[in-house]
Amino acid sequence: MDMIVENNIFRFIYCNLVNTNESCSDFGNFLGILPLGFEWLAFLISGFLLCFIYINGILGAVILSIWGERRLYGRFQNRSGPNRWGPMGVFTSTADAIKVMFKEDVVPVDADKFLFNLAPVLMVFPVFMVFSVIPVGIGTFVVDLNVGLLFILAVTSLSGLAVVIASWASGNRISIFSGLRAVAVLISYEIPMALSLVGVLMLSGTLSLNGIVEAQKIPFILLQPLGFVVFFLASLAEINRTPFDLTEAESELGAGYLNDYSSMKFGIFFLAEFAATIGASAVIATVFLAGWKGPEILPSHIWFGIKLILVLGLIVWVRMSWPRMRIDQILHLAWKGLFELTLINIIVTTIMISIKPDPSVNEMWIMAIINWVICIFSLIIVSKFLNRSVKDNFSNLKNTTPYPVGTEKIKSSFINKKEMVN
Amino acid sequence: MPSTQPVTVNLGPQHPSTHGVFRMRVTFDGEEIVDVEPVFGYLHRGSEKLAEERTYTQVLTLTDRMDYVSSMLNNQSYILAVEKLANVEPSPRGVWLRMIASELQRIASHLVATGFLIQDLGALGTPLIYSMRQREYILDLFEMLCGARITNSYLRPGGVYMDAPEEFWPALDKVLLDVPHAFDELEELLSANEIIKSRTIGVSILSPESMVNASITGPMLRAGGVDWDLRHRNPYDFYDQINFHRPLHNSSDNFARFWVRIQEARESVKIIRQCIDKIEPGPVRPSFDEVPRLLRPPPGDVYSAIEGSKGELGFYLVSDGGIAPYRCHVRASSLINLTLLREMLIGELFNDLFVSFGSIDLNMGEVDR
Amino acid sequence: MSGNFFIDITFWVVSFLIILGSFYVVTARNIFRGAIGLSFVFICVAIIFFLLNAEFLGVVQILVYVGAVSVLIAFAVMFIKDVVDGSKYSKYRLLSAFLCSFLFFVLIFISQVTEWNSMDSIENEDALAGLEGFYFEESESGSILIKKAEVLSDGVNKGVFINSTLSIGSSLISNFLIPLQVIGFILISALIGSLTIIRQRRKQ
Amino acid sequence: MTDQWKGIVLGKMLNQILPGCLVSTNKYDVWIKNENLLEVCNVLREKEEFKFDLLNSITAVDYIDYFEVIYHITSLSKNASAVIKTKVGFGRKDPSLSSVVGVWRGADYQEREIWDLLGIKFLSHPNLKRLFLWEGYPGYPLRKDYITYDQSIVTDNK
Repeated sequence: MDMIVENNIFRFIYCNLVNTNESCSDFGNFLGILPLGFEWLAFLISGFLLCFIYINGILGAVILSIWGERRLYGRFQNRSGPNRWGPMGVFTSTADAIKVMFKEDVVPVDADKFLFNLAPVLMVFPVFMVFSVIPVGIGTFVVDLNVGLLFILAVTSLSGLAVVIASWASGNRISIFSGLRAVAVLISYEIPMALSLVGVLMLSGTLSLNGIVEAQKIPFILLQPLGFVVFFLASLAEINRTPFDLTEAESELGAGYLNDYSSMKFGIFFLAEFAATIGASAVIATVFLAGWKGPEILPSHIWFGIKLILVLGLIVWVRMSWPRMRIDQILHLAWKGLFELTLINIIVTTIMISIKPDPSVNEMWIMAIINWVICIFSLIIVSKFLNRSVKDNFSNLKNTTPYPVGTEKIKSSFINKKEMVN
Repeated sequence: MPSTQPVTVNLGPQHPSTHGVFRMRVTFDGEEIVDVEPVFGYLHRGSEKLAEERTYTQVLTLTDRMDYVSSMLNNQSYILAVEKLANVEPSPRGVWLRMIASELQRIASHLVATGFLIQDLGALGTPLIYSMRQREYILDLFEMLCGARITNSYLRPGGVYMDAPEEFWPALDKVLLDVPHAFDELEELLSANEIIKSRTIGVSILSPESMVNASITGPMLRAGGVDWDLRHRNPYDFYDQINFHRPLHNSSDNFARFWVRIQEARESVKIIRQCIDKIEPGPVRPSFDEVPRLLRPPPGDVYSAIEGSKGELGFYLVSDGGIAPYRCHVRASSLINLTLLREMLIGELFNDLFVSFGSIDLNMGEVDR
Repeated sequence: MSGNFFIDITFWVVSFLIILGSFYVVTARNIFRGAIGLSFVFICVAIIFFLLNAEFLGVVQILVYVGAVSVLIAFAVMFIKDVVDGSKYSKYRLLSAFLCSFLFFVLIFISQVTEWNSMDSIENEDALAGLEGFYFEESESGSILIKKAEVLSDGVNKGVFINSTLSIGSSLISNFLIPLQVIGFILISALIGSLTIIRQRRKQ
Repeated sequence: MTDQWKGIVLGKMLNQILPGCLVSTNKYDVWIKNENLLEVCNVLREKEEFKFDLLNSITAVDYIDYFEVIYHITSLSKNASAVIKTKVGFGRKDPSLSSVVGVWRGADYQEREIWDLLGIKFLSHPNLKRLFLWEGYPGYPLRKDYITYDQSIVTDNK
């Protein structure tokens, strides 16, 4: 197994810029813009160009995903969704973005101005960092960190800090509620999120996302169903989507930490939220759905795109159909449900790996079936355990004596006959 | 041990889920509610004062705007009071028609209540839009009846404004076929969804005794197991000729309140079917010779109440023999059902605040009038 | 050579930022801003780790210190009454100044006295224990490369880093197994202790 | 069908239990002395033969000479209703009445509403603030001598 995958885009730009370089010998340098001795400049320029391409790609994807999500909402709700601006309303979110930019930027009097302005930047910055390690096709990534998966976990935890800063800097009590909730949820869900990936790490033996994709002879969703379920739910919590959207909680907190933000600062938060959704689905697609791997009838990028859209669609579906959970239920789910599930997953995966350290594809299918059976059983047991308190409560209440209505009669001589007044 | 300090937050009047312009001053200890103080009056239009300067028929339009999601029921309550005050004998066809209209309105109102429950729980509008779609069909029927969808003013002393058109009856049949399916859908959403169940069951429990003592009526009371429905206990119009169940639930929590509403709407469908069977051709209102356009009821006072969609909806009218009521008081069930709001909410979490609040199913137009 | 140059510049800039940030943390009146400054310092330290080719440590620094510790500090600060003004005077000013300067000198002393595992001391057997199958090589830029024997044997992947994660992991479960277990026990007991405190408060 | 108590019968029974509380009776209504109101309400709620546990509504009417407060009450177990009335504020001087919140919790907002719009003070009400209008609103709109904004403009122009 190769420990490194070549970064094709970077090499393409770099080798076009430099005149001669040993590392480009197999590539062929057909432009050679920069003279000899300027490899470092080529290095810088190609790095910046790569980031530029990536960031713009993400922005475009966000615009598209907002449109797609709204179209999907429309479908789910028996209406047409945005359909006015552009073919099928494609440019609606572009128009929205422009509108948001021209809105008045209001900073509340009580706000801590510096932190108030810092928070949106802090929110959007880690989201873009996540994309840097995700391979969206063969050799298409910004950097192949050998701690890529941990890097994603680390960077996403930064967004919690941004929410706390935003909620505090607004100087608004309702916002602070949202900040408190965000801390509780993020700290709780980081643990099952990290632990759910342990099984994947054991199977792939690397933290690099390229390595993980390479290691998936069959997609890890088959081998790690429990890991997938837990990671999916935990990433829903991390990106503040229903049923875990406590931080925004439109019907309770208004919009939580977004309450006082307006204009492009709100826009940046909005962007960060949707980019985080795409990021989460990209990570799920990479880690559990074999990323860019697929039959060779389609290019790898398209395979990745299909998987990404599938996961995004699933997230939208969940968002459209489920109500929000209560804060105690969310924390119970994290500590009493998902945490146990990850432990089960780790134990099962450890046993399997110690029995078969290097399984063939056929053996993997057998492992997959066993894993699915264990997954379904443990899910049922944990959900029963989580439900118990609610059902007991319900059955106790059934046995109350009814309030007496119409049981006695008064003497008929006391009664007025039914007649009109006067 | 460090002590905690409660924090007071002002929720409303501009808040997405206060069902209008309602304001609460809520004190939290962490996420737990320790005190609630409602503040009213943001939609106060002085309907009762305005009624004193309008004729008896004109007051009808004011009642439309009180509880704007069940204006037919408001009309019915007011018209019954006027009929009782002015000794008007209603014509049977008009009475059947207004019973059909008011039961349709009850279904529409319960649809709104159930849809908004799931909205308050945090679902992103899908269940709300499903229930609102069904409500639109009912509003279409109202449009056929009187030309208006929300503020109907359909009823008149002694009957209704005009007879239903030919195409109303097949359309009504179609709606009556659809509505049970819509409620099946909603009930499945409500009782098959683990999140909704776990969030509504056992939340905001009120004892039947305290509810009766606090004059709470309607679906809220019946969710506590008190079999008190004015249509059954004190039949007005022709409800004594109709068989229907009063769905009851014992647990008196948020789930029970909405379960009762859904079952009640199913019963309303049955009532409408019976009304269709029993309705006969004839005049829909007495002629203007019998009941003049400008009513001058004899001096006296009257209180008449109906079972509205939110509870007992009563009108107290005082006449001094003139063309306008001397005093018109509305017994607003939405306002009085709020009496125990504080008891309902204390000890619950912030997440359940608006769910419990929505389970009262109040309408600010009626609360503030 | 060029890579080294950039790394040097980044190192100095980030070190300067760390010192500035630390001063801000200490001097800031507004406690919340101080807490945010602290997380900034943590991020800069993580960058230093990255520069030293210790990606794992850098990532863990962000994950634990920025993602959890500083968020929790900010969380706690939100409950304090006078966040904006801070407490004007502390009784223990002198004591804390003394302690801090004492700690500062201790750190300098330790850094001078310690025999760092530099290029020269890498032959030290202790440092290599638990890293069988790996060996160290001096890279062009002067940093240590921990290399896996098999990978190096095929010529294509020359000059590639093998991550420090592997070496940390293997030394944690071989050489430092007992300290790891002890830390685990301490953390669990701390967790249980905090839970019992909460339980007692609930009962009251 | 909810039975309507005869005013005369109810008045007689009340007068037996609390002598002197009665002012007059009617076919439907019973007029109570306003100082005896709280005792009468307690009797109506607690006594076995009445058991009026539901307070439908409280209303007040401004009859220029005096204010009349009307209590519509229902007994759920007997399915019977009655009307209790009382006259306060003769000569429009500081009308006040004892609050029945202690008897029927449902009187809470309705008494506040009457205080807000008609200015009848309910003594020993736990939280007698204006309900719809703000504190310090001039006058009580539902009184007959209240001059509305429109009327005030007309009179000013004269």
